[in-house]
Amino acid sequence: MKASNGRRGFALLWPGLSLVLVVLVVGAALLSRRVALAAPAQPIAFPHRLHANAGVPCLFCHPNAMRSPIAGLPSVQRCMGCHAYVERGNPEVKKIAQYWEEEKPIPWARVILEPDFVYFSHQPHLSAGLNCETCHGDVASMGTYQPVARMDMGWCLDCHLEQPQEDAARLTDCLTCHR
Amino acid sequence: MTPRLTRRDFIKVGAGTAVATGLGSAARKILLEPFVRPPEDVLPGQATWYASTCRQCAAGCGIIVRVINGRAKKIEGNPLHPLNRGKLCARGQAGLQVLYNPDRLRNAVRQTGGRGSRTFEPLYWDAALDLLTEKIGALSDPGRLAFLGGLMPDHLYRLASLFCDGLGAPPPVIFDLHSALEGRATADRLSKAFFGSDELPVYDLAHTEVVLSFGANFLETWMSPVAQSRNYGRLRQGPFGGRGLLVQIEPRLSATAASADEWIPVRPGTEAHVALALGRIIVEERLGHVGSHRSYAVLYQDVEVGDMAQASDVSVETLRRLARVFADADHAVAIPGGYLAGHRNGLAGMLAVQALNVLAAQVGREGGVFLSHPAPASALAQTARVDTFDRVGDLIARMRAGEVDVLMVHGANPIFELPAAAGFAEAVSHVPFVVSFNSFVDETAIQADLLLPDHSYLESWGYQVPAPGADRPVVSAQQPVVRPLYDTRATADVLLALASRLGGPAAAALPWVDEVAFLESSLGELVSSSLSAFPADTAGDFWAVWRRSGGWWSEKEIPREPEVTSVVETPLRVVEPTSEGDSGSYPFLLYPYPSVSLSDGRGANLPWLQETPDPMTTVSWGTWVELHPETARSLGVVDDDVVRVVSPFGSLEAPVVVYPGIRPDVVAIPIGQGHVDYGRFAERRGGNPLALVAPVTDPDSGAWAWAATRVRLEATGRRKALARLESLEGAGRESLR
Amino acid sequence: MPDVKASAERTPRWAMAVDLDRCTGCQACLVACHAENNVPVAGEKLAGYGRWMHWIIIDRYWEGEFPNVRARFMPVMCQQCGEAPCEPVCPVFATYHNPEGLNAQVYNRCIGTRFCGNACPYKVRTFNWFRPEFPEPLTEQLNPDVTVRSRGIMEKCTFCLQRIRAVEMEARAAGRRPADGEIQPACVQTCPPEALVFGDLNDPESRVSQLARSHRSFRLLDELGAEPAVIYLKGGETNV
Amino acid sequence: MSETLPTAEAQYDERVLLAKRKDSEINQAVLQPMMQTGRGFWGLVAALSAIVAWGVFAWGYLIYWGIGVTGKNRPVYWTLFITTFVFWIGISHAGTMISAVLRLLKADWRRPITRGAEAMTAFALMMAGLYPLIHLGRVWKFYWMIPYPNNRFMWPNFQSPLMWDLVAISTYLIGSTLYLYLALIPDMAMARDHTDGLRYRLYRMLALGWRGTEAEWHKLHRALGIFSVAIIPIFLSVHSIVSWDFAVTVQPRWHSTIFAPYFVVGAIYSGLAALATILVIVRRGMRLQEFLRSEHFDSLGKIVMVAGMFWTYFWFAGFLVEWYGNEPVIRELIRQEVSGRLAPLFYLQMTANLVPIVLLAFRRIRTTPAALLGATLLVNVGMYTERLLIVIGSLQRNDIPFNWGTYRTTWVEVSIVAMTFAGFVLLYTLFSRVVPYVPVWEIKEGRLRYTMRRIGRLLVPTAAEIE
Repeated sequence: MKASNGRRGFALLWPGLSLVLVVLVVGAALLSRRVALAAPAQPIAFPHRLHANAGVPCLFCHPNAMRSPIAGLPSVQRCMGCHAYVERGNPEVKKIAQYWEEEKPIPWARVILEPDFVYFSHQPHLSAGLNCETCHGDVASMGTYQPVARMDMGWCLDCHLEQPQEDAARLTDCLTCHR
Repeated sequence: MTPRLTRRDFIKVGAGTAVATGLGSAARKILLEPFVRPPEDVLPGQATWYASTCRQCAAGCGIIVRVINGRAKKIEGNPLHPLNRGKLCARGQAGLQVLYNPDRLRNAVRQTGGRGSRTFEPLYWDAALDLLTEKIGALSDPGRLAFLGGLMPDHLYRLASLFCDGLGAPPPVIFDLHSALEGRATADRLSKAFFGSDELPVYDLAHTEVVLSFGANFLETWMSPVAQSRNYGRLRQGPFGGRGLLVQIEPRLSATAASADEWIPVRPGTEAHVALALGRIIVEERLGHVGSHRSYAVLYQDVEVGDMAQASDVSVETLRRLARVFADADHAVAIPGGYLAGHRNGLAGMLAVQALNVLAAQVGREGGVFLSHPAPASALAQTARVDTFDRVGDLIARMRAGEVDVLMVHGANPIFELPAAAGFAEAVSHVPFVVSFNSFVDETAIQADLLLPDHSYLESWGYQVPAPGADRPVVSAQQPVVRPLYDTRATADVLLALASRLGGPAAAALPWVDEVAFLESSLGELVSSSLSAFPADTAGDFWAVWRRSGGWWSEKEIPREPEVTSVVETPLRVVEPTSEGDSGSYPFLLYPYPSVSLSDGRGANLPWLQETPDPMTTVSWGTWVELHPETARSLGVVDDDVVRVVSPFGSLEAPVVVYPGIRPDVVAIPIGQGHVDYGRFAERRGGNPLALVAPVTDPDSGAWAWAATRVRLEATGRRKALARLESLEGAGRESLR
Repeated sequence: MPDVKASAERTPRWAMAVDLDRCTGCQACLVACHAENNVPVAGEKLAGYGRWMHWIIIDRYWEGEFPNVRARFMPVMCQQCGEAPCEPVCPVFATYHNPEGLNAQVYNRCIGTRFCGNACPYKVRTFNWFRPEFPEPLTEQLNPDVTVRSRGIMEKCTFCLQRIRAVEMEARAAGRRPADGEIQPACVQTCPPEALVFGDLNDPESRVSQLARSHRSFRLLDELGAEPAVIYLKGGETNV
Repeated sequence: MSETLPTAEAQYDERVLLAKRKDSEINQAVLQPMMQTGRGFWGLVAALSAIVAWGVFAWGYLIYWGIGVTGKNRPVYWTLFITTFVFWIGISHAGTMISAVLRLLKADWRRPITRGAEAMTAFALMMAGLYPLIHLGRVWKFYWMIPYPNNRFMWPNFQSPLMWDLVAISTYLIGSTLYLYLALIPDMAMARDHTDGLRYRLYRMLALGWRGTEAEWHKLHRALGIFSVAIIPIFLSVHSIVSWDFAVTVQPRWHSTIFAPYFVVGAIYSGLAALATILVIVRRGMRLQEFLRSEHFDSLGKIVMVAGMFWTYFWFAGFLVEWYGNEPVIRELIRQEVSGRLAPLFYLQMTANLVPIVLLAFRRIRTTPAALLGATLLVNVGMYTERLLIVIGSLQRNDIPFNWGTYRTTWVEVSIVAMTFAGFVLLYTLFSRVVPYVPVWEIKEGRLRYTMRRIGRLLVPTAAEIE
């Protein structure tokens, strides 16, 4: 009698604990993914789609990708270069014009954000023959940019490990990205 | 005003990097603010290098500054610059902390509530200028205006003198401790007397075999340490054959002496006696291969080797050996150092040392003595010259006598740098209106009524004619590498604005609209110079090249040979050193020396330099007293025991460093600490040995004899651990294995 | 891009030569290092308790007694050992041997066991005892190419890795290999008497290789067999 | 407690006495002190908890500000934490050693003391296990040492002795805890059957429904047998590995081949001493005179003495080689110990380690609880000092005199060390009130070996072979 009670009390314990554990782990995993792939709100609802379809190349607005670690954002001047004449009625474009008149920079919200101990440079990746879509996804079909991959270390390594032997050694060295 | 404003147009790459987590972008919002109009010389994330000139000391080395996103990140030597060839010293490297110093004065203020009250009221520059104009305009006699300059850039000195001229005020008085410690004023006199030149001699260390350095710490702070260190490297292991010999003659083993092959601990103030003895021996024994002994015999007629050895505490054998070495070398040079100028027989002593070079026919000879080049353009000829202590004394007297109504101070800090006994602080109280242009609220600025901070040297324009110069004519360029962080204003512009407001002769003397216009006109002559390493036809080209390459200099080296004046026909005098305080009650001679990192104390507000260990004692962040092991034992003190050093003029307490490299009758204390006002890193730290020094001068040169004060020691029984790099247990023993 | 592969063929072995005969102990290297590598300032209290953060220090050794006393200087930075004692003891590979023979220290991997600090015979590793402080606006000076280390992390001289990488990237983009002397760590760049030389030991023609072959060359604590990549050149004597 | 215990012949009577007891009496004798908790007990618990709480605060303070709040510096990167870590690992050794080895040897006198010993092992290990965490400062980074699959292809470095530590210690902790628990099951059942209310529920849970069938007994003995064998190599490895944390570096004095056995022996020495100390105190505190008898202290004392002799031998062997090796740094270290700043510690170490060996040679001292207590306490003072000298003393010196260092401890370090000592005692005290301190079933089992037979006119106890 007692003994059986004992067995039941015991029988309920471990399954319960393990269940809680599983829930926690899975929940954390899902949550972190959501957080990583969420994009912040932008001051201007910039439609990449329209610009790409209009035949504007990426490097026209993000010109530094070839020569600097930072691809860079278009200066207000660059925006106005076209929008002084094009689509002036558009409410979003009006916002740009306003920044331009106020001589204020557009406070874009950063979407892709690496921790400050990661040293990434666009230049070598582009000269290695990658194109923007490889990492940033099909931007040409997006409005404001939505990240397509959580750009963590594993994601980088997936690609670096596939390189030819002599390069892979160099590219998988910690000091390639961490200093 | 605040850095935010200037930073606004720059992409904030670094923003929020303090919080680095693996989390995604939505976790926190970071703004990327693109340019409104992109400037052509800034590529976000890429470095731009700007060439300029270092102002951490008077040497005038060329620098290049790495600028990323509008922020200066690193200073390096300018590889093109003939003076330092891409090399830079610790103080030069630390320049960035002058620019980004948290204690900088950020805008024009007036000190309400009395001097030293530290209650500052911000002023608009116009208001400040009006106030100053009014004060100067109200002068009954322009002679009642005084301008005191410290380490001034040449262009500013010229402007200031023109300004004073135009007003009819006496020319600016220039004094800074660093120059006093390297004996610049005396060296000027010497050069004048000896070579009839206004330019300082250059000692060709790179190509010589034997160097006799008489109290010249040329690897630390003396004259142009970077250029000299570079040449020292070649003296040691250069492409020029054998390894040179360096003999250091001074009472304390300085870092320079540590690098020497031989250190001669001579009795303080008798370095020259050694020089005289050497000369006498060379002449007597007809040493060397120079047939000119007879003609120079007259120089040494009053010299008796035995007495010299006696006085200088150097054995006759050593003297004979040195004489032979010096005379036999094809290329040898004797350097009259700054420490000599610190004694009351300074000029005579340096004369005696320089005479050795003449005697050994090393003047104008490879590996010997050359002269710096004068400014290559007449407009630049008027370069900043430090004045002797006498002239500072006159100024103090005038102030005390109430003959000065407006005192303008730029870059000078006499209240810290001069001994209290000199009475500058007291004299200032007799001056109705004091203006300071210093970037920091130092001991002198705190006594000012109006503080009009100049830009830091990385934010300002200018030119500099290095003295001592390089192997060719050089004018070094100074340009802003970042836009000014704060609402400071170039003192040159302030003077120009004042002049135009005052009108009359002053305005006539300073016709330029602003500093840059003034520079362009001053540099005009150089535009079509044929010598130039970077030829330019138009003024525009020249200006571009000037800024790109960091200055103007001749393409090939042009050694300038000095010719010796008639001084060298009159017998050299033997002047015994005298010192303040009787040797009975003050048994030791005080040896204050410039710290390698803080130099004369102007570096004390830079954390990097404070943290930099002294090469010899490895101490940082403090003041210490160096005692010979014997002295320490007799006083019953060991390392880190606090002793009181007392002179007739003041006293100072500091921990002991038992120092094997110092004469038993000498006590050495580094200069640089002991600031009362100079920012959080400098204030209330260590002590200032100059408080002990007597305000006496060398009668011949009128220079301040800062090394001629006697002190006594008292143990306090207290201990204070110094921040040492070395372990006292290890006690600097050679690697055990 | 022409033969990028070529530059990958021979991996370099970065090394530094320190000519003790030229060194004047002027400390320029030390300050340059602070400026280049975001090395924090410890302050008097910590510095006095052996907690200073310098990546390069200049040991000073006394020889002899007054008046025939002499002092000698010896700059000591991370020796980038080939058989580094610090590497095998790190439980998380925060310090490890990189293909170019560099003794890597990965700050974001370090968990702060300080085992490497004990294992290092040269004691050149420093530890961030507290969160480093850079009073505003001194932060503006921080070098964006170098991680600002947080507390609880070991750090040490990296031979100015960021500069090596920058030049390598440039060279690779141009399809060449870095020229000898093109890469200059901050200390080497500034050293007034040119006592420091940096280069590739695997290139027999590089200056550092030539100096390594000099009769004056020796390695610090060589008998421990750590194969340091820092080559010291003995100070000479000029006798008369 | 100044009483001296009866002499050899009396011991025999004691056993007989115990042999005569009925089951119920034994149960009561064990359960009695367990059930009643007086004011003194709660006072002790309160005091200990206070110290632990303070220590936890200190740890929090350290986590908040960083390792800088300890006295560590360059080159003394390891200090009190590692020292105490080694100390606790050492303590943890004796428990399992004595119970496992003696169980294998079927040494009969082990029975009453096994549980106390095993408990000591478990708790000491828990205390030791805290230090690697505390020592990191940023404790949340600890999990990076655990080999878990991840998309970064990052694995810990199994070359590092710290990883060996991680593996060995966790294995040892799990092993010894299971070992303790296995032997506990029947007594839990016993307690279950004699209690009610909350305690009943607890024991019911812990007893895992033990009913005492033949099959269960059989399994239990099998399991215990296996564990006794398996645990021994583990406990040998653990302290060897701890010693290699030091020995694999090129740090002078650490870099030694004799370190592993030296540490193991030292561990056994300090561990057994600690066990004796604890037994003396518990015996008094829980009035278990009947079970913890002079024979136990006598034989324990002997083992401690022997271990001490071994320790001395290894210490001397190491010291002699160092001395003749005459390495400059080692020479400096020896100078420091013999006449320098380390001298007080050094002489304390020597006296505190050597004197007990002499004392324990006397049976009278071995069997006088007070004296035994003193002697064994002395041993642990000595062993702690020894570790201080090894860890901190050595680190102050290295091959480059310019880099020599000093060390001043801080309140944070001391508090945290105190926390683990208090924590250990606290756990042990509570433990003694929750589970039967004396393994009742083993006693009964042992008692079966003494049955009274009537030979002629007198009763003669005879020993029967069981198991």
